[in-house]
Amino acid sequence: MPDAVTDPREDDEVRIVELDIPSDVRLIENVVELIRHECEVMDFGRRQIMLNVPVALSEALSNAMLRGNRDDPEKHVHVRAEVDANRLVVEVGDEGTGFDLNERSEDPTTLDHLEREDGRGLFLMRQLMDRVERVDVPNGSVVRMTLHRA
Amino acid sequence: MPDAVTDPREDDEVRIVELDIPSDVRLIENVVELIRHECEVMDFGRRQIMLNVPVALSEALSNAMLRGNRDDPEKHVHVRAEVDANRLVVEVGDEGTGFDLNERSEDPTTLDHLEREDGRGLFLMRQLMDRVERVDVPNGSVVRMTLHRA
Amino acid sequence: MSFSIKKEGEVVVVDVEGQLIVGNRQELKQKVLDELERGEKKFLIDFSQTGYIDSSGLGVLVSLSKKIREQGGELRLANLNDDLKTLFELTKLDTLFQIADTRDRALQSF
Amino acid sequence: MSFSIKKEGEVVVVDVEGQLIVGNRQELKQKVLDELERGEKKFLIDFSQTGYIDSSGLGVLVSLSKKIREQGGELRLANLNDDLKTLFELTKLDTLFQIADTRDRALQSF
Ligand SMILES: Nc1ncnc2c1ncn2[C@@H]1O[C@H](COP(=O)(O)OP(=O)(O)O)[C@@H](O)[C@H]1O
Ligand SMILES: Nc1ncnc2c1ncn2[C@@H]1O[C@H](COP(=O)(O)OP(=O)(O)O)[C@@H](O)[C@H]1O
Repeated sequence: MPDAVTDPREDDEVRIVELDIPSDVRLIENVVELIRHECEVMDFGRRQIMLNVPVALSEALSNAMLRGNRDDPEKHVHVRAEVDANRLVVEVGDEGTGFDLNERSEDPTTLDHLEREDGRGLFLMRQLMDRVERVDVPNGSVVRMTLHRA
Repeated sequence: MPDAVTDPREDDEVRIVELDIPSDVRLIENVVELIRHECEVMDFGRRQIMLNVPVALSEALSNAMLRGNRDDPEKHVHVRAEVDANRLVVEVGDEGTGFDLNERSEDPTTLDHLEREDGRGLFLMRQLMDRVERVDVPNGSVVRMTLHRA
Repeated sequence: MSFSIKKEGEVVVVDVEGQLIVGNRQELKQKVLDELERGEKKFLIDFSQTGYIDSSGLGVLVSLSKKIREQGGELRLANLNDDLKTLFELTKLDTLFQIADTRDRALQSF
Repeated sequence: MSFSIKKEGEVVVVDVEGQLIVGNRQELKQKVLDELERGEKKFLIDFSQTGYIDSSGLGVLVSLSKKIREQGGELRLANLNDDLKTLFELTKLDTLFQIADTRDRALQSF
Protein backbone atom coordinates (compact mmCIF):
# COMPACT_ATOMS: atom_id res chain seq x y z
CA MET A 1 0.00 0.00 0.00
CA PRO A 2 1.50 3.38 -0.97
CA ASP A 3 1.85 6.14 1.56
CA ALA A 4 -1.06 8.52 1.90
CA VAL A 5 0.17 11.77 0.42
CA THR A 6 -0.94 14.91 2.24
CA ASP A 7 -3.73 16.70 0.41
CA PRO A 8 -2.47 18.95 -2.33
CA ARG A 9 -5.08 21.42 -1.15
CA GLU A 10 -6.14 24.17 -3.52
CA ASP A 11 -7.95 27.36 -2.73
CA ASP A 12 -11.03 26.46 -4.66
CA GLU A 13 -11.27 23.03 -3.11
CA VAL A 14 -14.68 22.07 -1.80
CA ARG A 15 -15.04 19.00 0.38
CA ILE A 16 -18.42 17.36 0.66
CA VAL A 17 -19.43 14.71 3.16
CA GLU A 18 -22.83 13.13 2.96
CA LEU A 19 -24.38 10.60 5.34
CA ASP A 20 -27.64 8.83 5.76
CA ILE A 21 -28.06 7.05 9.09
CA PRO A 22 -30.74 5.60 11.36
CA SER A 23 -31.97 7.68 14.28
CA ASP A 24 -29.61 6.49 16.98
CA VAL A 25 -27.99 9.07 19.20
CA ARG A 26 -24.98 6.84 19.75
CA LEU A 27 -23.99 7.53 16.13
CA ILE A 28 -23.75 11.28 16.70
CA GLU A 29 -20.19 11.38 18.01
CA ASN A 30 -18.74 9.70 14.92
CA VAL A 31 -20.73 11.86 12.54
CA VAL A 32 -19.41 14.91 14.34
CA GLU A 33 -15.85 13.61 14.04
CA LEU A 34 -16.18 13.12 10.29
CA ILE A 35 -17.35 16.68 9.69
CA ARG A 36 -15.04 18.20 12.24
CA HIS A 37 -12.17 16.57 10.38
CA GLU A 38 -13.23 18.31 7.16
CA CYS A 39 -13.11 21.65 8.98
CA GLU A 40 -9.66 20.81 10.29
CA VAL A 41 -8.44 20.04 6.78
CA MET A 42 -9.76 23.43 5.71
CA ASP A 43 -7.89 25.17 8.53
CA PHE A 44 -10.86 26.35 10.52
CA GLY A 45 -9.96 27.99 13.82
CA ARG A 46 -9.17 25.90 16.86
CA ARG A 47 -12.17 27.14 18.80
CA GLN A 48 -14.48 26.46 15.87
CA ILE A 49 -13.20 22.90 15.71
CA MET A 50 -13.33 22.33 19.45
CA LEU A 51 -16.55 24.16 20.30
CA ASN A 52 -18.72 25.71 17.58
CA VAL A 53 -18.83 22.88 15.06
CA PRO A 54 -19.16 19.87 17.38
CA VAL A 55 -21.69 21.40 19.75
CA ALA A 56 -23.96 22.97 17.11
CA LEU A 57 -23.83 19.82 15.03
CA SER A 58 -24.62 17.56 18.00
CA GLU A 59 -27.65 19.71 18.73
CA ALA A 60 -28.93 19.59 15.17
CA LEU A 61 -28.40 15.82 15.00
CA SER A 62 -30.07 15.03 18.29
CA ASN A 63 -33.04 17.28 17.49
CA ALA A 64 -33.41 15.57 14.11
CA MET A 65 -33.29 12.12 15.74
CA LEU A 66 -35.28 12.77 18.91
CA ARG A 67 -37.63 15.61 17.89
CA GLY A 68 -38.05 15.21 14.15
CA ASN A 69 -37.88 11.40 13.98
CA ARG A 70 -39.13 10.78 17.54
CA ASP A 71 -36.26 8.38 18.18
CA ASP A 72 -37.59 5.88 15.65
CA PRO A 73 -34.55 4.01 14.26
CA GLU A 74 -36.48 3.22 11.10
CA LYS A 75 -36.54 6.92 10.33
CA HIS A 76 -33.32 8.27 8.91
CA VAL A 77 -31.30 11.42 9.29
CA HIS A 78 -29.56 12.82 6.26
CA VAL A 79 -26.48 14.99 6.72
CA ARG A 80 -24.67 16.96 4.06
CA ALA A 81 -21.66 19.09 4.87
CA GLU A 82 -19.94 21.29 2.34
CA VAL A 83 -16.68 22.84 3.48
CA ASP A 84 -14.39 25.17 1.61
CA ALA A 85 -11.77 27.74 2.51
CA ASN A 86 -14.51 30.23 3.41
CA ARG A 87 -17.20 28.37 5.22
CA LEU A 88 -19.00 25.28 6.41
CA VAL A 89 -22.58 24.75 5.29
CA VAL A 90 -24.15 21.74 6.94
CA GLU A 91 -27.67 20.48 6.41
CA VAL A 92 -29.34 18.03 8.76
CA GLY A 93 -32.56 16.53 7.48
CA ASP A 94 -35.10 14.37 9.28
CA GLU A 95 -38.40 12.70 8.39
CA GLY A 96 -40.48 14.79 10.76
CA THR A 97 -43.20 17.29 10.02
CA GLY A 98 -40.99 20.27 10.68
CA PHE A 99 -41.35 23.16 13.10
CA ASP A 100 -41.33 26.93 13.08
CA LEU A 101 -37.81 28.05 13.86
CA ASN A 102 -38.90 31.64 14.48
CA GLU A 103 -41.36 30.56 17.14
CA ARG A 104 -38.62 28.73 18.97
CA SER A 105 -36.61 31.62 20.24
CA GLU A 106 -37.01 31.37 23.99
CA ASP A 107 -33.98 32.58 25.89
CA PRO A 108 -32.70 29.78 28.15
CA THR A 109 -30.44 32.17 30.06
CA THR A 110 -33.23 33.89 32.00
CA LEU A 111 -33.39 33.21 35.72
CA ASP A 112 -36.55 31.12 35.59
CA HIS A 113 -35.24 28.97 32.75
CA LEU A 114 -31.77 28.44 34.17
CA GLU A 115 -32.70 25.41 36.24
CA ARG A 116 -34.51 23.67 33.40
CA GLU A 117 -32.83 20.69 31.85
CA ASP A 118 -33.89 21.19 28.26
CA GLY A 119 -34.40 23.97 25.75
CA ARG A 120 -30.79 25.00 25.10
CA GLY A 121 -30.28 23.27 21.74
CA LEU A 122 -31.52 25.83 19.22
CA PHE A 123 -30.10 28.61 21.37
CA LEU A 124 -26.62 27.07 21.18
CA MET A 125 -26.93 26.44 17.46
CA ARG A 126 -27.71 30.12 16.95
CA GLN A 127 -24.94 31.27 19.27
CA LEU A 128 -22.30 29.02 17.77
CA MET A 129 -23.14 29.27 14.06
CA ASP A 130 -23.32 32.39 11.89
CA ARG A 131 -26.65 31.37 10.46
CA VAL A 132 -29.37 28.82 11.18
CA GLU A 133 -32.25 28.27 8.75
CA ARG A 134 -34.99 25.72 8.32
CA VAL A 135 -36.50 24.49 5.08
CA ASP A 136 -39.37 22.11 4.37
CA VAL A 137 -38.59 19.35 1.92
CA PRO A 138 -40.82 16.57 0.60
CA ASN A 139 -41.31 14.06 3.44
CA GLY A 140 -39.25 15.95 5.91
CA SER A 141 -37.55 18.95 7.34
CA VAL A 142 -34.01 20.30 7.01
CA VAL A 143 -32.00 22.56 9.26
CA ARG A 144 -29.14 24.37 7.52
CA MET A 145 -26.29 25.93 9.49
CA THR A 146 -23.52 28.13 8.13
CA LEU A 147 -20.23 28.99 9.80
CA HIS A 148 -17.59 31.21 8.25
CA ARG A 149 -14.03 30.12 8.73
CA ALA A 150 -12.23 32.16 11.35
CA MET B 1 -34.67 16.88 25.48
CA PRO B 2 -36.36 13.52 26.16
CA ASP B 3 -34.32 10.48 27.05
CA ALA B 4 -33.16 8.31 24.20
CA VAL B 5 -35.24 5.20 24.43
CA THR B 6 -33.43 1.95 23.68
CA ASP B 7 -34.27 0.61 20.25
CA PRO B 8 -37.45 -1.44 20.23
CA ARG B 9 -35.61 -3.81 17.92
CA GLU B 10 -37.66 -6.15 15.81
CA ASP B 11 -36.54 -9.29 14.06
CA ASP B 12 -37.19 -7.94 10.60
CA GLU B 13 -35.35 -4.71 11.32
CA VAL B 14 -32.85 -3.63 8.70
CA ARG B 15 -30.47 -0.81 9.45
CA ILE B 16 -28.88 1.05 6.58
CA VAL B 17 -25.99 3.46 6.79
CA GLU B 18 -24.85 5.33 3.72
CA LEU B 19 -21.90 7.68 3.36
CA ASP B 20 -20.22 9.65 0.67
CA ILE B 21 -16.84 11.06 1.63
CA PRO B 22 -13.67 12.45 0.06
CA SER B 23 -10.67 10.15 -0.34
CA ASP B 24 -8.89 10.86 2.92
CA VAL B 25 -7.60 7.93 4.90
CA ARG B 26 -7.96 9.81 8.15
CA LEU B 27 -11.74 9.47 7.75
CA ILE B 28 -11.58 5.68 7.76
CA GLU B 29 -11.62 5.14 11.50
CA ASN B 30 -14.87 7.05 12.01
CA VAL B 31 -16.57 5.33 9.09
CA VAL B 32 -15.58 1.99 10.59
CA GLU B 33 -17.01 3.04 13.96
CA LEU B 34 -20.35 3.98 12.42
CA ILE B 35 -20.77 0.63 10.73
CA ARG B 36 -19.34 -1.36 13.59
CA HIS B 37 -21.95 0.24 15.82
CA GLU B 38 -24.71 -1.03 13.54
CA CYS B 39 -23.33 -4.56 13.89
CA GLU B 40 -23.24 -4.15 17.65
CA VAL B 41 -26.88 -3.08 17.68
CA MET B 42 -27.68 -6.22 15.70
CA ASP B 43 -25.85 -8.40 18.22
CA PHE B 44 -23.04 -9.58 15.99
CA GLY B 45 -20.41 -11.63 17.75
CA ARG B 46 -17.68 -9.97 19.79
CA ARG B 47 -14.93 -11.18 17.48
CA GLN B 48 -16.80 -9.99 14.41
CA ILE B 49 -17.11 -6.56 15.96
CA MET B 50 -13.51 -6.41 17.18
CA LEU B 51 -11.75 -8.05 14.24
CA ASN B 52 -13.65 -9.11 11.11
CA VAL B 53 -15.73 -6.02 10.48
CA PRO B 54 -13.23 -3.27 11.31
CA VAL B 55 -10.24 -4.85 9.58
CA ALA B 56 -12.04 -5.92 6.38
CA LEU B 57 -13.77 -2.58 6.15
CA SER B 58 -10.56 -0.61 6.67
CA GLU B 59 -8.96 -2.59 3.85
CA ALA B 60 -11.83 -1.96 1.47
CA LEU B 61 -11.88 1.74 2.32
CA SER B 62 -8.17 2.29 1.98
CA ASN B 63 -8.05 0.39 -1.31
CA ALA B 64 -10.93 2.49 -2.62
CA MET B 65 -9.19 5.71 -1.58
CA LEU B 66 -5.58 4.87 -2.42
CA ARG B 67 -5.94 2.35 -5.27
CA GLY B 68 -9.25 3.21 -6.90
CA ASN B 69 -9.18 6.98 -6.36
CA ARG B 70 -5.37 7.30 -6.24
CA ASP B 71 -5.59 9.36 -3.08
CA ASP B 72 -7.28 12.24 -4.91
CA PRO B 73 -9.50 14.00 -2.34
CA GLU B 74 -11.71 15.29 -5.13
CA LYS B 75 -12.70 11.73 -5.84
CA HIS B 76 -15.26 10.30 -3.49
CA VAL B 77 -15.85 6.98 -1.84
CA HIS B 78 -19.39 5.78 -1.40
CA VAL B 79 -20.22 3.35 1.38
CA ARG B 80 -23.48 1.57 1.93
CA ALA B 81 -23.95 -0.89 4.78
CA GLU B 82 -27.08 -2.92 5.29
CA VAL B 83 -27.29 -4.83 8.54
CA ASP B 84 -30.03 -7.11 9.77
CA ALA B 85 -30.31 -9.96 12.24
CA ASN B 86 -28.69 -12.32 9.72
CA ARG B 87 -25.91 -10.47 8.03
CA LEU B 88 -23.93 -7.40 7.10
CA VAL B 89 -23.67 -6.46 3.44
CA VAL B 90 -21.34 -3.55 2.88
CA GLU B 91 -20.50 -1.97 -0.45
CA VAL B 92 -17.54 0.33 -0.94
CA GLY B 93 -17.50 2.21 -4.21
CA ASP B 94 -14.76 4.35 -5.73
CA GLU B 95 -14.31 6.38 -8.91
CA GLY B 96 -11.52 4.20 -10.29
CA THR B 97 -11.44 2.01 -13.36
CA GLY B 98 -11.84 -1.18 -11.39
CA PHE B 99 -9.68 -4.30 -11.25
CA ASP B 100 -10.00 -8.02 -11.66
CA LEU B 101 -10.59 -9.50 -8.24
CA ASN B 102 -9.90 -13.04 -9.46
CA GLU B 103 -6.47 -12.06 -10.73
CA ARG B 104 -5.60 -10.69 -7.32
CA SER B 105 -5.33 -13.83 -5.34
CA GLU B 106 -1.67 -13.96 -4.40
CA ASP B 107 -1.05 -15.62 -1.07
CA PRO B 108 0.82 -13.21 1.21
CA THR B 109 1.61 -15.95 3.70
CA THR B 110 4.26 -17.66 1.56
CA LEU B 111 7.83 -17.37 2.77
CA ASP B 112 8.99 -15.05 0.02
CA HIS B 113 6.05 -12.71 0.52
CA LEU B 114 6.19 -12.62 4.28
CA GLU B 115 8.69 -9.77 4.48
CA ARG B 116 6.81 -7.59 2.02
CA GLU B 117 5.00 -4.60 3.42
CA ASP B 118 1.99 -4.61 1.13
CA GLY B 119 -0.38 -7.04 -0.51
CA ARG B 120 -2.34 -8.27 2.50
CA GLY B 121 -5.51 -6.22 2.01
CA LEU B 122 -7.63 -8.40 -0.27
CA PHE B 123 -6.32 -11.50 1.46
CA LEU B 124 -7.61 -10.24 4.82
CA MET B 125 -10.93 -9.15 3.33
CA ARG B 126 -11.41 -12.68 2.00
CA GLN B 127 -10.31 -14.30 5.25
CA LEU B 128 -12.47 -12.14 7.46
CA MET B 129 -15.64 -11.89 5.38
CA ASP B 130 -17.85 -14.71 4.12
CA ARG B 131 -17.93 -13.30 0.64
CA VAL B 132 -16.09 -10.63 -1.38
CA GLU B 133 -17.31 -9.59 -4.82
CA ARG B 134 -16.58 -6.80 -7.25
CA VAL B 135 -18.98 -5.10 -9.62
CA ASP B 136 -18.45 -2.45 -12.26
CA VAL B 137 -20.78 0.49 -12.05
CA PRO B 138 -21.04 3.59 -14.28
CA ASN B 139 -18.01 5.80 -13.45
CA GLY B 140 -16.57 3.48 -10.92
CA SER B 141 -16.06 0.22 -9.18
CA VAL B 142 -17.71 -1.36 -6.16
CA VAL B 143 -16.49 -4.02 -3.76
CA ARG B 144 -19.25 -5.84 -1.90
CA MET B 145 -18.55 -7.83 1.26
CA THR B 146 -20.95 -10.07 3.14
CA LEU B 147 -20.62 -11.37 6.68
CA HIS B 148 -23.17 -13.61 8.36
CA ARG B 149 -23.88 -12.85 11.98
CA ALA B 150 -22.22 -15.33 14.30
CA MET C 1 -16.13 8.22 26.27
CA SER C 2 -16.11 7.03 29.83
CA PHE C 3 -16.64 8.19 33.38
CA SER C 4 -14.35 7.15 36.17
CA ILE C 5 -15.37 7.61 39.76
CA LYS C 6 -13.19 7.63 42.83
CA LYS C 7 -13.32 8.84 46.38
CA GLU C 8 -10.93 11.52 47.62
CA GLY C 9 -11.49 11.92 51.35
CA GLU C 10 -15.18 12.65 51.69
CA VAL C 11 -15.60 13.74 48.09
CA VAL C 12 -16.84 11.63 45.18
CA VAL C 13 -14.73 12.71 42.20
CA VAL C 14 -15.96 11.96 38.69
CA ASP C 15 -13.68 12.34 35.67
CA VAL C 16 -15.47 12.87 32.37
CA GLU C 17 -13.25 11.40 29.68
CA GLY C 18 -14.25 12.36 26.14
CA GLN C 19 -17.59 13.94 25.31
CA LEU C 20 -20.58 14.48 27.57
CA ILE C 21 -23.42 14.28 25.08
CA VAL C 22 -26.83 12.84 24.38
CA GLY C 23 -25.34 9.42 23.63
CA ASN C 24 -23.76 8.91 27.06
CA ARG C 25 -25.12 11.42 29.57
CA GLN C 26 -27.50 8.84 31.11
CA GLU C 27 -24.49 6.87 32.21
CA LEU C 28 -23.05 9.84 34.09
CA LYS C 29 -26.43 10.59 35.64
CA GLN C 30 -26.89 7.03 36.84
CA LYS C 31 -23.40 6.78 38.30
CA VAL C 32 -23.80 9.95 40.33
CA LEU C 33 -27.35 9.09 41.45
CA ASP C 34 -26.11 5.67 42.64
CA GLU C 35 -23.53 7.38 44.85
CA LEU C 36 -26.12 9.84 46.11
CA GLU C 37 -28.37 6.95 47.06
CA ARG C 38 -25.50 5.35 48.96
CA GLY C 39 -25.47 8.47 51.09
CA GLU C 40 -22.63 10.41 49.51
CA LYS C 41 -23.03 14.17 49.84
CA LYS C 42 -20.01 15.85 48.26
CA PHE C 43 -19.47 15.63 44.50
CA LEU C 44 -16.80 17.01 42.21
CA ILE C 45 -16.97 16.63 38.45
CA ASP C 46 -13.59 17.13 36.79
CA PHE C 47 -13.54 18.15 33.12
CA SER C 48 -9.81 18.14 32.50
CA GLN C 49 -10.14 15.23 30.10
CA THR C 50 -13.40 16.33 28.52
CA GLY C 51 -13.89 17.20 24.85
CA TYR C 52 -17.18 18.93 24.23
CA ILE C 53 -20.52 19.02 26.05
CA ASP C 54 -23.87 19.40 24.31
CA SER C 55 -27.13 20.82 25.66
CA SER C 56 -28.30 17.47 26.94
CA GLY C 57 -24.99 17.06 28.78
CA LEU C 58 -25.52 20.49 30.33
CA GLY C 59 -29.08 19.39 31.16
CA VAL C 60 -27.80 16.40 33.09
CA LEU C 61 -25.47 18.62 35.10
CA VAL C 62 -28.38 20.93 35.96
CA SER C 63 -30.51 17.98 36.97
CA LEU C 64 -27.78 16.44 39.11
CA SER C 65 -27.08 19.72 40.83
CA LYS C 66 -30.75 19.96 41.83
CA LYS C 67 -30.95 16.37 43.05
CA ILE C 68 -27.75 16.69 45.07
CA ARG C 69 -28.97 19.92 46.66
CA GLU C 70 -32.28 18.30 47.54
CA GLN C 71 -30.38 15.67 49.52
CA GLY C 72 -28.45 18.35 51.33
CA GLY C 73 -25.34 17.71 49.28
CA GLU C 74 -22.99 19.88 47.24
CA LEU C 75 -21.70 19.74 43.67
CA ARG C 76 -18.57 21.44 42.34
CA LEU C 77 -17.15 21.53 38.84
CA ALA C 78 -13.46 21.86 38.05
CA ASN C 79 -10.97 22.20 35.21
CA LEU C 80 -13.13 23.67 32.47
CA ASN C 81 -10.94 24.58 29.52
CA ASP C 82 -11.55 27.88 27.69
CA ASP C 83 -14.00 26.38 25.23
CA LEU C 84 -16.05 24.77 27.95
CA LYS C 85 -15.94 27.98 29.98
CA THR C 86 -17.37 29.80 26.98
CA LEU C 87 -20.14 27.22 26.76
CA PHE C 88 -21.06 27.77 30.42
CA GLU C 89 -20.92 31.54 29.93
CA LEU C 90 -23.11 31.50 26.80
CA THR C 91 -25.78 29.57 28.67
CA LYS C 92 -25.18 31.54 31.91
CA LEU C 93 -24.75 28.21 33.65
CA ASP C 94 -21.54 29.63 35.11
CA THR C 95 -23.89 31.47 37.50
CA LEU C 96 -25.64 28.27 38.58
CA PHE C 97 -22.60 26.10 39.30
CA GLN C 98 -19.69 26.49 41.62
CA ILE C 99 -16.74 26.21 39.30
CA ALA C 100 -13.14 25.92 40.47
CA ASP C 101 -10.03 26.32 38.35
CA THR C 102 -8.28 23.25 39.67
CA ARG C 103 -9.23 20.01 41.29
CA ASP C 104 -7.35 20.88 44.47
CA ARG C 105 -9.10 24.17 44.83
CA ALA C 106 -12.44 22.46 44.29
CA LEU C 107 -11.61 19.84 46.91
CA GLN C 108 -10.58 22.49 49.43
CA SER C 109 -13.77 24.47 48.83
CA PHE C 110 -16.08 21.88 50.39
CA MET D 1 -5.10 7.04 18.50
CA SER D 2 -1.70 7.81 19.86
CA PHE D 3 1.70 6.33 20.45
CA SER D 4 3.58 6.86 23.66
CA ILE D 5 7.25 6.07 23.88
CA LYS D 6 9.34 5.53 26.97
CA LYS D 7 12.60 3.94 27.91
CA GLU D 8 12.72 0.96 30.27
CA GLY D 9 16.34 0.19 30.97
CA GLU D 10 17.91 -0.27 27.56
CA VAL D 11 14.63 -0.92 25.80
CA VAL D 12 12.51 1.60 23.92
CA VAL D 13 8.90 0.70 24.74
CA VAL D 14 6.12 1.94 22.47
CA ASP D 15 2.47 1.71 23.53
CA VAL D 16 0.00 1.70 20.67
CA GLU D 17 -3.19 3.28 21.98
CA GLY D 18 -6.22 2.79 19.73
CA GLN D 19 -5.93 1.60 16.16
CA LEU D 20 -2.81 1.05 14.07
CA ILE D 21 -4.12 1.75 10.60
CA VAL D 22 -3.46 3.52 7.34
CA GLY D 23 -4.44 6.88 8.86
CA ASN D 24 -1.76 6.89 11.57
CA ARG D 25 0.86 4.23 10.88
CA GLN D 26 3.34 6.80 9.47
CA GLU D 27 3.47 8.39 12.88
CA LEU D 28 4.48 5.12 14.53
CA LYS D 29 7.06 4.48 11.83
CA GLN D 30 8.62 7.91 12.20
CA LYS D 31 8.76 7.72 16.00
CA VAL D 32 10.55 4.40 15.95
CA LEU D 33 12.91 5.41 13.14
CA ASP D 34 13.85 8.56 15.08
CA GLU D 35 14.86 6.41 18.05
CA LEU D 36 16.78 4.04 15.79
CA GLU D 37 18.66 6.99 14.34
CA ARG D 38 19.53 8.12 17.86
CA GLY D 39 21.31 4.80 18.26
CA GLU D 40 18.67 2.81 20.14
CA LYS D 41 18.83 -0.93 19.43
CA LYS D 42 16.15 -2.66 21.52
CA PHE D 43 12.50 -2.07 20.76
CA LEU D 44 9.32 -3.40 22.31
CA ILE D 45 5.90 -2.59 20.92
CA ASP D 46 3.13 -3.18 23.45
CA PHE D 47 -0.40 -3.76 22.12
CA SER D 48 -2.29 -4.01 25.39
CA GLN D 49 -4.18 -0.81 24.59
CA THR D 50 -4.60 -1.46 20.88
CA GLY D 51 -7.91 -1.87 19.07
CA TYR D 52 -7.47 -3.25 15.60
CA ILE D 53 -4.59 -3.29 13.10
CA ASP D 54 -5.07 -3.21 9.33
CA SER D 55 -2.78 -4.50 6.59
CA SER D 56 -0.91 -1.23 6.33
CA GLY D 57 -0.33 -1.30 10.08
CA LEU D 58 1.04 -4.82 9.72
CA GLY D 59 3.14 -3.53 6.81
CA VAL D 60 4.72 -0.88 9.01
CA LEU D 61 5.61 -3.50 11.62
CA VAL D 62 7.25 -5.64 8.94
CA SER D 63 9.18 -2.67 7.62
CA LEU D 64 10.32 -1.59 11.08
CA SER D 65 11.44 -5.10 11.94
CA LYS D 66 13.63 -5.13 8.83
CA LYS D 67 15.12 -1.69 9.49
CA ILE D 68 15.84 -2.50 13.12
CA ARG D 69 17.52 -5.78 12.15
CA GLU D 70 19.63 -3.99 9.53
CA GLN D 71 20.98 -1.77 12.30
CA GLY D 72 21.80 -4.78 14.41
CA GLY D 73 18.85 -4.17 16.69
CA GLU D 74 15.98 -6.30 17.94
CA LEU D 75 12.19 -5.87 17.92
CA ARG D 76 9.72 -7.66 20.21
CA LEU D 77 5.95 -7.47 20.31
CA ALA D 78 3.89 -8.00 23.46
CA ASN D 79 0.34 -8.23 24.77
CA LEU D 80 -1.56 -9.20 21.65
CA ASN D 81 -5.16 -9.96 22.57
CA ASP D 82 -6.90 -12.98 21.01
CA ASP D 83 -8.22 -11.01 18.05
CA LEU D 84 -4.82 -9.56 17.26
CA LYS D 85 -3.22 -12.97 17.68
CA THR D 86 -5.66 -14.33 15.12
CA LEU D 87 -4.70 -11.53 12.75
CA PHE D 88 -1.01 -12.41 13.07
CA GLU D 89 -1.81 -16.09 12.60
CA LEU D 90 -3.97 -15.53 9.51
CA THR D 91 -1.14 -13.60 7.89
CA LYS D 92 1.53 -15.96 9.31
CA LEU D 93 3.26 -12.90 10.69
CA ASP D 94 3.38 -14.72 14.01
CA THR D 95 6.29 -16.62 12.43
CA LEU D 96 8.17 -13.43 11.53
CA PHE D 97 7.95 -11.61 14.85
CA GLN D 98 9.06 -12.49 18.33
CA ILE D 99 5.89 -12.20 20.32
CA ALA D 100 5.72 -12.33 24.11
CA ASP D 101 2.62 -12.73 26.22
CA THR D 102 3.48 -10.01 28.66
CA ARG D 103 5.56 -6.88 28.70
CA ASP D 104 7.79 -8.25 31.45
CA ARG D 105 8.50 -11.42 29.56
CA ALA D 106 9.30 -9.39 26.45
CA LEU D 107 11.66 -7.16 28.44
CA GLN D 108 13.44 -10.14 29.94
CA SER D 109 13.86 -11.78 26.55
CA PHE D 110 16.32 -9.18 25.22
N1 LIG E 1 -35.67 18.71 13.95
C1 LIG E 1 -36.76 19.12 14.66
N2 LIG E 1 -37.99 18.64 14.35
C2 LIG E 1 -39.09 19.02 15.07
N3 LIG E 1 -39.04 19.87 16.10
C3 LIG E 1 -37.86 20.39 16.46
C4 LIG E 1 -36.65 20.04 15.76
N4 LIG E 1 -35.64 20.72 16.34
C5 LIG E 1 -36.18 21.44 17.34
N5 LIG E 1 -37.50 21.25 17.41
C6 LIG E 1 -38.46 21.87 18.37
O1 LIG E 1 -37.82 22.97 18.98
C7 LIG E 1 -37.84 22.81 20.41
C8 LIG E 1 -36.60 23.44 21.03
O2 LIG E 1 -35.46 22.68 20.69
P1 LIG E 1 -34.14 22.81 21.55
O3 LIG E 1 -33.82 24.25 21.74
O4 LIG E 1 -33.08 21.98 20.88
O5 LIG E 1 -34.50 22.24 22.97
P2 LIG E 1 -34.94 20.77 23.41
O6 LIG E 1 -34.76 19.86 22.24
O7 LIG E 1 -34.04 20.48 24.55
O8 LIG E 1 -36.37 20.92 23.80
C9 LIG E 1 -37.95 21.32 20.64
O9 LIG E 1 -38.51 21.02 21.88
C10 LIG E 1 -38.86 20.91 19.47
O10 LIG E 1 -40.21 21.16 19.79
N1 LIG F 1 -10.51 -0.45 -5.16
C1 LIG F 1 -9.51 -0.82 -5.97
N2 LIG F 1 -9.33 -0.22 -7.18
C2 LIG F 1 -8.32 -0.58 -7.99
N3 LIG F 1 -7.45 -1.55 -7.70
C3 LIG F 1 -7.56 -2.19 -6.52
C4 LIG F 1 -8.59 -1.88 -5.61
N4 LIG F 1 -8.46 -2.70 -4.54
C5 LIG F 1 -7.39 -3.48 -4.78
N5 LIG F 1 -6.84 -3.20 -5.99
C6 LIG F 1 -5.68 -3.85 -6.60
O1 LIG F 1 -5.40 -5.05 -5.92
C7 LIG F 1 -4.05 -5.04 -5.42
C8 LIG F 1 -3.96 -5.82 -4.14
O2 LIG F 1 -4.62 -5.13 -3.10
P1 LIG F 1 -4.29 -5.46 -1.59
O3 LIG F 1 -4.34 -6.91 -1.42
O4 LIG F 1 -5.21 -4.65 -0.74
O5 LIG F 1 -2.79 -5.01 -1.38
P2 LIG F 1 -2.10 -3.58 -1.48
O6 LIG F 1 -3.19 -2.55 -1.61
O7 LIG F 1 -1.33 -3.49 -0.23
O8 LIG F 1 -1.24 -3.66 -2.70
C9 LIG F 1 -3.70 -3.58 -5.30
O9 LIG F 1 -2.32 -3.36 -5.35
C10 LIG F 1 -4.43 -2.97 -6.49
O10 LIG F 1 -3.68 -3.15 -7.66
